[in-house]
Amino acid sequence: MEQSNTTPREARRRAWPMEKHRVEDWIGKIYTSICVVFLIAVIISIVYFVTSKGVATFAVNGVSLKEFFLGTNWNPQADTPSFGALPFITGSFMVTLLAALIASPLSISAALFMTEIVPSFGKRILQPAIELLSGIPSVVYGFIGLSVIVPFLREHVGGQGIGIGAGALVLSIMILPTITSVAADALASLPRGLREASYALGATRWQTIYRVVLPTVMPALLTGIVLGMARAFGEALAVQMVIGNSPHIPTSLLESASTLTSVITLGMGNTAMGSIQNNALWSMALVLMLMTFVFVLIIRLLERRNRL
Amino acid sequence: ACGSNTGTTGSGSTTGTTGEASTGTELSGSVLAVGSTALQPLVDQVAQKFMADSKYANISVQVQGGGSGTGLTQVSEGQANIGNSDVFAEEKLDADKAKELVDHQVAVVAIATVANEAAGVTNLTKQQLIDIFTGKVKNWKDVGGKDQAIVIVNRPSSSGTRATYEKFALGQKVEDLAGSIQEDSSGTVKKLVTETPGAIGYLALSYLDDSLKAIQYDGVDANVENVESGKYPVWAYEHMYTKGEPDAATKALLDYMLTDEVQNSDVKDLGYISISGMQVKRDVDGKITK
Amino acid sequence: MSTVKVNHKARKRAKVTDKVATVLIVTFAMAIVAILLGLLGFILFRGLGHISWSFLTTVPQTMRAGGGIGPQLFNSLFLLFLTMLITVPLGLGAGIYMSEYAKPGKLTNFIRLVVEVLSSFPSIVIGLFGLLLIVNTFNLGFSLLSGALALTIFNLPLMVRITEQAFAGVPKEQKEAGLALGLSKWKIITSIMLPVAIPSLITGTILASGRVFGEAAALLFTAGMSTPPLDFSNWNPLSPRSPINPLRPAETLAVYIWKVNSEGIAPDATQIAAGASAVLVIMVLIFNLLARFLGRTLYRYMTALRRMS
Amino acid sequence: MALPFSTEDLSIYYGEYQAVKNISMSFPAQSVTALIGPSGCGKSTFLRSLNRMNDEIAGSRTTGHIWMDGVDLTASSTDVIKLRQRIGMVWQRPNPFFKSIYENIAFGPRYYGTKNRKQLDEIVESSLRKAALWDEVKDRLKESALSLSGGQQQRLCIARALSVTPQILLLDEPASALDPVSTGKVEELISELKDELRIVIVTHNMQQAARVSNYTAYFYLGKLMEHGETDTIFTNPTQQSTQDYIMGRFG
Amino acid sequence: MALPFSTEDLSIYYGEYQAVKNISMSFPAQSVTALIGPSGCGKSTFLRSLNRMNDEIAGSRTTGHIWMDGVDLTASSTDVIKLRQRIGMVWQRPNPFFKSIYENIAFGPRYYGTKNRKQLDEIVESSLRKAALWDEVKDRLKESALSLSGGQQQRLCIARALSVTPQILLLDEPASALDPVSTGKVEELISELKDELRIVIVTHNMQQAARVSNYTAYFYLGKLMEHGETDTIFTNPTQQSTQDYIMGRFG
Ligand SMILES: Nc1ncnc2c1ncn2[C@@H]1O[C@H](COP(=O)(O)OP(=O)(O)OP(=O)(O)O)[C@@H](O)[C@H]1O
Ligand SMILES: Nc1ncnc2c1ncn2[C@@H]1O[C@H](COP(=O)(O)OP(=O)(O)OP(=O)(O)O)[C@@H](O)[C@H]1O
Ligand SMILES: [Mg+2]
Ligand SMILES: [Mg+2]
Ligand SMILES: O=P([O-])([O-])[O-]
Repeated sequence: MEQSNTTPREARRRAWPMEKHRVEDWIGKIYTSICVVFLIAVIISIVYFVTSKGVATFAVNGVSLKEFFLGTNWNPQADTPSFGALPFITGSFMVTLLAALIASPLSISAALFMTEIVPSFGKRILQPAIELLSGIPSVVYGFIGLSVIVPFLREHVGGQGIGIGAGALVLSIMILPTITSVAADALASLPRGLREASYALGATRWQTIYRVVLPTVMPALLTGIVLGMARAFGEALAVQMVIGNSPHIPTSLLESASTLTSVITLGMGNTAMGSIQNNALWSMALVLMLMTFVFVLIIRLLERRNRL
Repeated sequence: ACGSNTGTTGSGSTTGTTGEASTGTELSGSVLAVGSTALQPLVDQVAQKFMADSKYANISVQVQGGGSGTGLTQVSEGQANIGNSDVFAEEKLDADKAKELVDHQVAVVAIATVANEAAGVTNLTKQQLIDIFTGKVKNWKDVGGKDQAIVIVNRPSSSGTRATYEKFALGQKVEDLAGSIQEDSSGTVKKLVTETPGAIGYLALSYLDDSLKAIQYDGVDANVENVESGKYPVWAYEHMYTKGEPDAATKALLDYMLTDEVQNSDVKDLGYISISGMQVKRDVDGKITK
Repeated sequence: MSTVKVNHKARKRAKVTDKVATVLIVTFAMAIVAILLGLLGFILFRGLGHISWSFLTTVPQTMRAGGGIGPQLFNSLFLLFLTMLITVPLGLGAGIYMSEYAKPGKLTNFIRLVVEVLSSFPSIVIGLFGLLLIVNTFNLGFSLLSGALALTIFNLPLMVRITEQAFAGVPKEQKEAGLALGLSKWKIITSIMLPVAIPSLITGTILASGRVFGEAAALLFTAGMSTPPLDFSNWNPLSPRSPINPLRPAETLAVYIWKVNSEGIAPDATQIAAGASAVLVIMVLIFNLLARFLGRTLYRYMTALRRMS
Repeated sequence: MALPFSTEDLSIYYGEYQAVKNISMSFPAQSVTALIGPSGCGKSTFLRSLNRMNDEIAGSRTTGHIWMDGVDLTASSTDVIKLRQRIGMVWQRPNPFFKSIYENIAFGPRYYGTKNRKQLDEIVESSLRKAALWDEVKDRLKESALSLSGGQQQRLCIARALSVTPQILLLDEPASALDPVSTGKVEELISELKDELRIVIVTHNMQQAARVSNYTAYFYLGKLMEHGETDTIFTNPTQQSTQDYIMGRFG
Repeated sequence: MALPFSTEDLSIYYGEYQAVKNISMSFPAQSVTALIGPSGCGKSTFLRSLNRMNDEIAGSRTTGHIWMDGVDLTASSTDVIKLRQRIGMVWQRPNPFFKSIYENIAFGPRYYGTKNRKQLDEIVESSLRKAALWDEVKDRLKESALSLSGGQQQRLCIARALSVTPQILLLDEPASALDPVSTGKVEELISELKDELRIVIVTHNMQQAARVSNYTAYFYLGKLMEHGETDTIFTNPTQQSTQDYIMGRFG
């Protein structure tokens, strides 16, 4: 349709931009919407799938909720099997809390170091270092846990080396980067004027940090910690290698114990799909998923407080 | 043997259709074997040899781990051609599902009790083992060893190795005791028993070396001759299940597994015991026949 | 005017506290550096000795010593490539939607929630989901493609977040300038914002690659734990022996480390695990350096004074 | 080309807050209208609404009408993209694209369908000439726009706005971040351009308003307090508040 | 209390870039000195250096001297924390702590060791009174400082600066983000405070400088171009550039 310079062509030239941008915006909207729909479809199918399998233990196999959540005896292979998952739930919470307890002061210090104390060095050395830490695969962490942390604990602290303590140590290193980066972001985004105002009053650096900076970013710090905890809660391979996997609530940090993830990793491949033993593992995956939701909701609440 | 063609529709597994004519030379197709991690190295190695054989050049074999439970589920649901398992299908699956599966026993694996040096024992009786694994005895000195606390290193309760050990060494199921360690893999069990003072565990013979010695069971050494002759009872078959009769390509692989060439070299090299050398047989219920 | 009385004792105490706190913070921060150096040192010290050209290129051995990690290394890289091939367009699209199209409201909030939940999901659960849905229901078998799809689920939220942040980082004025010129939104996104966002997109993507590269739990049940004998002269993607056949199973480096650690019976299993771990960490290190370098170069290229048209 | 351009009863809200209150005013052709008033009085908001840029701000809402050539621009059926091609805009801080000088100017015309290289070259040259920037950059068209000084960048942005031949140009404090020399150049440019198109300029600098504009509108707390010929407003304002502001008593 | 306060040959660098060039000037007691000049000429930088707040900016470097009571404040031995208690500062944008109104004021005194609740209450009240804010907030001292309006927040910041009884107060465009009424209040406040302390104020508003200051210093490109009594500078500047700037020819 190569026409010479006549009115129709002029008209088309006038009309074309409109057409073109409409088409473009269409393409953009459709393409991005498809991506988002895919994202939502994935999560919905995972949720549906885990829920339907996880609920089967109770609906199909008739295990009582009370036994599952409050029972302390886990023995699915026995002739009269029992499905008390409390030891795993306790174990998961214990390693998670401990890991957060160890990692938080370290991470927040690192973030303060990067933003308040030596920003140049922090940005150039510490931040890349921490990012690198987050890139180390969990199998490698497990390997290190088993070859360094476990023997160390066994020889210098006592017990079998294996246990909640070793698991928490491994996890705490794994969640360092998460907490640090959230905390550093929060600190960096504080209005500059706040610190200046405090310094201008003659407050020392620590007074500024402790009384002005930290209280202001507290919700964001908690967000980072909860985010780290969510990661610790869901980590499987590394924990499973060092925690010992005994299905009992341990009496000491140096005694073999289990987490939800470790028992899933241990049992999933060795049980047949659809069997009660297998379904019980899916119920634990369901608990894991619900906990993920809880963590995210807590983060949401914290963020809302942060915005005020 | 390939006429029935039951089951085996599914992932990555077109059946050996051209083999229907079964001249044996024109075989093609792909075989997926999934399951036991204990059996995986053997099947893997044999499969590679199998595929390198010009006769079977058009057959491609995939071997996956995932555990005995996964293997049995996958084969029973038609997702895999072969389900590798350390245990009889009846022990994992519902009876009616297990009935559909055909058992192919390809090797025997023997399991030995192992203990850390600090234990100071070389022989344990069945009763002593029961006492240890049920937590009645907590110190090695009570079973003739040194004054050293016992640390149990178990396999997880769903493990085939553990099921075999409980059935034939202890004669009963035991619970996971508080403070006992459960490890998913033989490698980790070996590492922990070697390193942890007073630890006791059990391993397939193939994992034993100078760093870790087997303990006698009721005075019997855990070794190949004793297993073959039936003197040492802690052993089990390695199974390769098919759903119904195998298709041509799968059958070719299963037959290949049982050739002397495989049984006398790969099976032995990898620390299993050849099925052909066994002087005793055992059924699902553990009944022994000569 | 009454002046505030300066309590000199309190001031002195404040100063001492300040010093102590500073020392503590610095110590903790240095502890992290020490941990990192310790980790790296340990992994490299144990593993470097075992790394050689033949280790990197030959096939593994089950029984004998001297096995390599050639196929695993290739699988890891190829799987990463496949994953990124799927993740990047999807993540980019969803991220752009979130940052440019989504109106704040219930739906957007819900999507953010979804992204967050998905990104803190235990990867083992995603692996199992992959086994049932991708491997079995979609009939893709234990294959590179299954693995890539599982990793996509695992990586997508991260990619969405990276995209969102990269676009949020583009100065608002750029967008306004485009709007005022009468450009369509999509044109502004692709021609004005994307070039500015690309450096941080690249950096973020490469860092995410590091995570994908080291993932094992999600792959045990999807990409599988074995590799068929590969024929590196066969590049027909449909042939079962071809290294680039997306429907073949593939054991990655991380999965192999896990397997060797747990079940390895070769006499040099420990050294192989150590060597492979070192390779894995070195790869992650390379990714990091590459991300930094590319990010910086691209940033210079996009904004630098010497930029050519 | 003297199509009428005016607002009628225009109000703009941010959520509940009404930033611009029922403003009716018209912008005569071939003239510069200056909007003045203290910080936060709604000048920028009003200006941005004229080419519907305010639509992009989440939570903003407009009532009333903007008439151009007899068409109501606030109608939802208006093709805003086409509209914005006809009404150009320049901000306080120069915002060149992160591209070469040439690309900054050629981008718009190319998008509107001019693919011919020679034509593009012509547009680039004439736009830059109009913005009094040609001589300074003609040898470095391939360099990044960011390599220019602030004042040059601002003139580049004006050239970019001119490249798609708008009929109206909106300027939001275009000189307030510039040095004296650049300020002078931009003011000169405005005076020249007004022969070709209508200009609306927001400024904080009373002297600047007095120098460049023909009409001045004084905004206070979202309301249009006074509007008229610049000379009248500056010498003889009717409102006390206008006088206070002009005299620098606040703001 | 009329201790001398002056700078001598003060230069400030950001990396290689010299933002403030060899400035020597003194600040007479009981008076307000206004710093004026176009954007980017170094006013804020100079002001911030007077209480060593510029130390907090990585990469900044100072040469020359600041004399206070015969002591060189730029000496590394100076206790900057004590120094800052004596020289207060307020910025353009109000920056209250994310705390209650009461806590904002009590923060400083408490850190100087005043723990006694009654004394603190007194300081809070007197500081707020001086900042002409007491009546507006006395019933809501426990509320968040962020709930105040912009103008109130700014006066709160002034009250906070006063709470530690400084001898010198530095103000960086304290009213430029405020509405006319608040601006008036802040200017009034400045006039009242100058009887008690020395004030240095940066402003963009010439009329404001004329209204509140006794002395004016005109900065241009980092240099002190002219410094003298405000009346003289505004009516009879010696430099052309000063006159241009004051007359609004640029900036
Ligand atoms: N995006 C927004 N959301 C909510 N309120 C806004 C937004 N933008 C501006 N406002 C408010 O609307 C009012 C008018 O703002 P506007 O920017 O139009 O003022 P202005 O006259 O241009 O001021 P200035 O001279 O400082 O540029 C102000 O009170 C401002 O706080
Ligand atoms: N933190 C910094 N790092 C580098 N350069 C800076 C920094 N702060 C200011 N400058 C530069 O120093 C010069 C003086 O800045 P300063 O803020 O003192 O100017 P000003 O006179 O206060 O301007 P305004 O009236 O816009 O506030 C400017 O060129 C500015 O770009
Ligand atoms: Mg404005
Ligand atoms: Mg300033
Ligand atoms: O081979 P296992 O079933 O003991 O893992």
